[in-house]
Amino acid sequence: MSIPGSWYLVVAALLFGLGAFGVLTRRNVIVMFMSVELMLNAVNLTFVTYARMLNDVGGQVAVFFVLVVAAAEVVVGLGIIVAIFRHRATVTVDDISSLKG
Amino acid sequence: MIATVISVPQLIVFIVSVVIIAIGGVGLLSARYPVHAALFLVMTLFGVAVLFIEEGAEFLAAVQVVVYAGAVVVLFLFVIMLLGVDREEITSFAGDTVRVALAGVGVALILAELFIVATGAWVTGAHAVAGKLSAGSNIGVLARSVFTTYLLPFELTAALLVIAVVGAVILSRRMSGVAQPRAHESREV
Amino acid sequence: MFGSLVSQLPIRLPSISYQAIGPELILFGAALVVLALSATVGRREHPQLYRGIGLFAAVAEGAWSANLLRLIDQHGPSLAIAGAISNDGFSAVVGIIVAAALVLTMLIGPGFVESVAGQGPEFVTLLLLSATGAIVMAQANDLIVVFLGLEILSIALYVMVGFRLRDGLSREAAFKYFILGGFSSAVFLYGVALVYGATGSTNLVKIAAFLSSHVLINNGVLLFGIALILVGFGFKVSAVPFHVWSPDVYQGAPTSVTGYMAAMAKIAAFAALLRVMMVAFHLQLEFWRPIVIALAVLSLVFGAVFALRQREIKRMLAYSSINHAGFILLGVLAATSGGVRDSLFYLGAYSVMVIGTFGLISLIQVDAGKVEGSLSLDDVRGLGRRRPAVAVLLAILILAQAGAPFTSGFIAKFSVITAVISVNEYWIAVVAMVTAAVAAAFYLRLVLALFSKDEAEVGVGDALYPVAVRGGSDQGLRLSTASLVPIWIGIWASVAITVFFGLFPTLLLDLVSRGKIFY
Amino acid sequence: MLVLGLVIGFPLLGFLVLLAFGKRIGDPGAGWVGTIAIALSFVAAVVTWILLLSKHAGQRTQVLRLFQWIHAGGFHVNITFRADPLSVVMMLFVTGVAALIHLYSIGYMKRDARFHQFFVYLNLFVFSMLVLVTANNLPLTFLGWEGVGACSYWLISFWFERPSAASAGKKAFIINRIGDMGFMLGTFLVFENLHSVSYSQVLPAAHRLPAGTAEAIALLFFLAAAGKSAQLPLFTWLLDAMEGPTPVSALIHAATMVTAGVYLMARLSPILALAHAASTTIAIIGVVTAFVAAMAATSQTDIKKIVAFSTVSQLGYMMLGIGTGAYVAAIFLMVTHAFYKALIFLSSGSVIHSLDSEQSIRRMGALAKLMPITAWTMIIAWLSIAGVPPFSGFFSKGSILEDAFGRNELLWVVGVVTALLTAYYMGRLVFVVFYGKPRWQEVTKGHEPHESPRIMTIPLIVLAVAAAVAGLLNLPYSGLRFLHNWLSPVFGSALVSYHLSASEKVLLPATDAVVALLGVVIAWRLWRNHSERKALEPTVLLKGWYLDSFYDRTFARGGTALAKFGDRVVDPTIIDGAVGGVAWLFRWVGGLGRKVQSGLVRSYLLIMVGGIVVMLAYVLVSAAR
Repeated sequence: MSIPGSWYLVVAALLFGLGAFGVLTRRNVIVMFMSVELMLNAVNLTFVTYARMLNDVGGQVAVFFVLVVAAAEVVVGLGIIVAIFRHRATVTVDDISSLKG
Repeated sequence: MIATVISVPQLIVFIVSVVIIAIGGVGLLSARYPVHAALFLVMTLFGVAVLFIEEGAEFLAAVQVVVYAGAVVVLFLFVIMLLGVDREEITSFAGDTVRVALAGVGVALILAELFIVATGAWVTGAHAVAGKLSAGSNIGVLARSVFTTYLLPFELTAALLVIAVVGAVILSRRMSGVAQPRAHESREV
Repeated sequence: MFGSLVSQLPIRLPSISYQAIGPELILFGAALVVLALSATVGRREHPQLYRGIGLFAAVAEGAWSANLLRLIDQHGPSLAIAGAISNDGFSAVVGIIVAAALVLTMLIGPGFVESVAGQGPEFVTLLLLSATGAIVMAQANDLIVVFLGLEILSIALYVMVGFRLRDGLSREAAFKYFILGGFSSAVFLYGVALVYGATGSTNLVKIAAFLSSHVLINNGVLLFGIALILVGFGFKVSAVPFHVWSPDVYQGAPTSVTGYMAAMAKIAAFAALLRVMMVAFHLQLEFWRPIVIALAVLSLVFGAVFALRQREIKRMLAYSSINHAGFILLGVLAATSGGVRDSLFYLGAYSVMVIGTFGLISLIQVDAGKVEGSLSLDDVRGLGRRRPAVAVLLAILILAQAGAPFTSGFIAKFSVITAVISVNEYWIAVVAMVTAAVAAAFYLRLVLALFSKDEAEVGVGDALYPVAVRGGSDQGLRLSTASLVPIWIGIWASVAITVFFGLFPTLLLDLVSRGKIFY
Repeated sequence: MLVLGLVIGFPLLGFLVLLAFGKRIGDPGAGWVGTIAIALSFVAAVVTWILLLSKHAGQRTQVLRLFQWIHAGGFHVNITFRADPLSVVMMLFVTGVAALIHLYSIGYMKRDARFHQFFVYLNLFVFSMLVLVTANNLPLTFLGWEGVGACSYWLISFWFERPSAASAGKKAFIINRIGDMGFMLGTFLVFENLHSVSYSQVLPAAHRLPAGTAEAIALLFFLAAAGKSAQLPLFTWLLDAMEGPTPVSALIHAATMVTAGVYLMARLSPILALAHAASTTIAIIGVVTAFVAAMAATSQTDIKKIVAFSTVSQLGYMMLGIGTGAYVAAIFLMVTHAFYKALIFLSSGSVIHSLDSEQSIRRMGALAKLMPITAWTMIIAWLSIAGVPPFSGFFSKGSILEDAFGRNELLWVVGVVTALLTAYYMGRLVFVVFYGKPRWQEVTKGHEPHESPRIMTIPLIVLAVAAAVAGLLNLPYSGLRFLHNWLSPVFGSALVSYHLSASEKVLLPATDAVVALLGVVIAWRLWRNHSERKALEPTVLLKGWYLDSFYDRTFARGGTALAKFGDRVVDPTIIDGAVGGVAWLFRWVGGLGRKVQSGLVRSYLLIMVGGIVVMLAYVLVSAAR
């Protein structure tokens, strides 16, 4: 007997929460961005778990697409971060707050 | 009692990988240096990959390691090194009461999720639609599905990657514009 | 063993309806052509060529969608490409609206953006690619396809928002949009995963079939998933409380991109939202309607009230767009075919006027030699004397946004309110009307400023952003005549369409009422 | 019915011509263009009337359909105009009075920097007003309703250099917004229940409305009407509206726009007839408004404020008529009121004009000899509004009071007391302004006030004649009730007729006449030689029962209480009015919005997460079965 799916789901949920917490609390934009990746991984784990529970390949295919999207996002996101750093020499998120009010 | 139901090796693998994920996740949250955070991220990704294998998604586990740990995290590290930002960050837990309240909110969120998940058997009755997972080798089934049911999304990823390339070109090309402030006249990349 | 046998069988590709994905192919193809040409012809030598190709593609896409609509009216709607997309009146109509928004932006946008960011094929390419994403979202019959369309659109928009890369405000806007967008994408995706777990599919029609034939004993996961999907859409359409990004991003983005973003992100996200909610979760209406009501009411109220205090015009319009989002949500919460129609009408009317509005604001900024990020009310004071044409056109578009009679804005507001009344939610109608009245106050304030007597108090905008401007070097932009002609054509077209459909809304109403969702 | 198109078309044409070429046409020319456009419109209205007159009484409803405007599912709205006895009456007096006031304005606005612009607005106003009264469906009426509101807003703040003019415009705008909500909701309710918004379909089908719905619709439309027609408690804007040029006050805030509410209620009489509770409410609000405003008018010192309160009071009478089912009487009063009130305003304008914009009656006096035409026309207007027989007011007010008596004696008593007050305060105005000792030397700095130019006095004379003889329209003798016979097919069974005994039929008009004369005599006794009597001008009335400052306090102070976070220095603009208070509250929340938008990404994330958490809590509640 293998491990029940709900255990994986709980792990995934916790991981998602950890990721969200990281985005909310970290000040370094790169680490914030990593935390978003953590959230995406939690989603992937959820997809794979459901795929197994449903005996359906759809969930795994979804993960495949999520990976592609994440890769594209990382490229553009890091590009933006590099651009900001080049001009402001900061990657601390609280410093990036000229637009307000 | 659990041990009687679930095979012990699987349980051990599960527990170990969850521990790895947990250390990685918490480490990512509390690392003082971005480089450490990146390494913790790799650790988490590995843990998740192991779980993938345990759930029969061998191909995805491989992709996870190769693409994520291999490419994405390397990109992160590259940027960290490029920018030279690997300095200590004041983590936000100290002296920031708002963020502590925020932490409470985050925890509430997670607990809410857990509550739902714990309420049990919600997948009852759902049938496999895209194709049986158990119908063959993991890669074969996946490929079959990608090229039939998910053909259009697969093709769409092409557009996504084109945008990523164009975006990267734009975002990096402008760098030269800064070195020479009058971008209109600077000839080429 | 049997399994390995099965996997040996040749893969049979599903039949691909090129007709149905024609709009995407045209736009994506044009983007590739532009890129390829730029590699051979030279990047900056022929800006008009790229714009011409883009414009041609946009028009062709609209024509294709119109033809598609005609065919669908004759032969009926269908699902295409293994059920991944829906070839129905709804997607064709949204295709036409997208084309309209794209054509106007092709006319107005490149001139401005390239005057700051240097000429090249990139802006046109990104416009075409992002519109591809919008079309995908409109057609998507699968949550995964919705997600991919969303990301195609969003990633292109992140880059476009940061297009004035030498300006700190633009970079900051891009970053904020990106990080908050990434977060909301993850949340959206989690919702998709939960819905998949609860129903066994990501295909909208299959989800609907499953939910109509099964009663879930424990529907927590499903509802959880729906809620998180709503969060994702709420972010994209900037509904309160997921609107926080929009004032900053609207202000920081290049002004003509702001107009495009306001239009296209709303068109695409509302199209997908309508389809997902109407097709997949129509049985769960009782569950999600209160959420949408809450989003709508909050957006209506806060969009209107927060704008009152703004002196920064682009931020004010950001709040106004939040208020507009609330109005469009009224059509969504009605969840009737009438509601769909009214939302589509609103989207069409709103897109045209918002692109024109921001085009005019771009012009004013260029005139004033302002940084694109900031334009305060004081800067436009007395504009009616200096540039009467600009001021009058802007006043028309602003009044249209306020819902003045004989503009399409009036019919739009009127029809969504009718939709919400038809489901007996009178109090929401009252709230909507009250906020429209409140909103009228700040629109009026802008119009009065345009025609007031006293001249501008100098330099308020500059004084506000000393740090941000440091990175940039906007020493007064100049537009060539070659760029100005299409810009004026675009602006006039936007005003003309707004007034025309205000006088003869029946034509547009007929069109959008053909936009029926197939399920 | 193409001629109906001309009635509406001429003002539109005038508006467009003036908009395009107004500046080039210049000072007197632009005024003449505007005047001629309206005059032609009046001629077309007369032709329309004659055409209808030639038809049989049952077929006097003609519809002009231009094109389909909105078509959405079952909801369609056409651009259709309607000529029926009611709208023809409205058309005739709107265009007639408007033409005279245009003529007058040529003289009054002479040498104003934006002379042509004034006529642009004025023509647009007349066009909107005609759309309002001739529209054949609720949305189109609403368009006209909004159009007159917008023109009124622009014209009130026409002299926007004065800050008070600008804020008065704003107040009018916002209070009318409250009313508009009633209009839209009422329209939606009508559509929901009767599946149409066209008068041709709604009015004959009104009896199908459930009683409760009819009450709701009637009250919602009355909310709209109360905003537009300045009934309690929404009348404060009309007093501030006097900041506009006097011709505007005469045309918009006396003769036409403010009566739009009365017209709307009359138009919807079949619905109103079903709503008994709503009708009673309307009657009570009407009579109370009439009384309260008349009391306030007795103490004002600004000549235009007196007339403005008088207008509110008269509008109250009209609403009383509407509430008691005396629609014809209400319309009759509306028409006669348009004549004499426009006259009063224009005469006041003539006085103000010759005294270099002085508006306080304390600095007038003994003008009768210097401005005989103005004085005499004002006196005719006074006798008309007072209800002295045989002037028009005697008949029109009399028929309102008669039906009020039939409905409830108490309504009648209040109405009669108000009539006494009316005769008195107008008498006060006449005596203080035109008789007694001259007190204007300070204002005019030596030179003597003189009669206004002919272009201004001709409209006065025409209106004076009309005010004097308009009673002929509807004499209370069976064969001579022209207006009644003309209008009764429109109202049909909605029109209530009370049976009065023979003695009552004699006593009631006699009481009216006696009361009117009594008021005249009292005014003569008290004010012939006085310009100031503190005892008779209590501050509470001078301040309009403190209603405005009551709004100030409740709204503004209420807002302040909300913001009692140590902020003791109250922004002086807060005490600027009820509107100021609400606006301040909005500003405060708006400021909150600016605080929320701190620019910090993590705060934004926090807000979003907060939203998600609330949503998930809702999920937990819904999911737990």
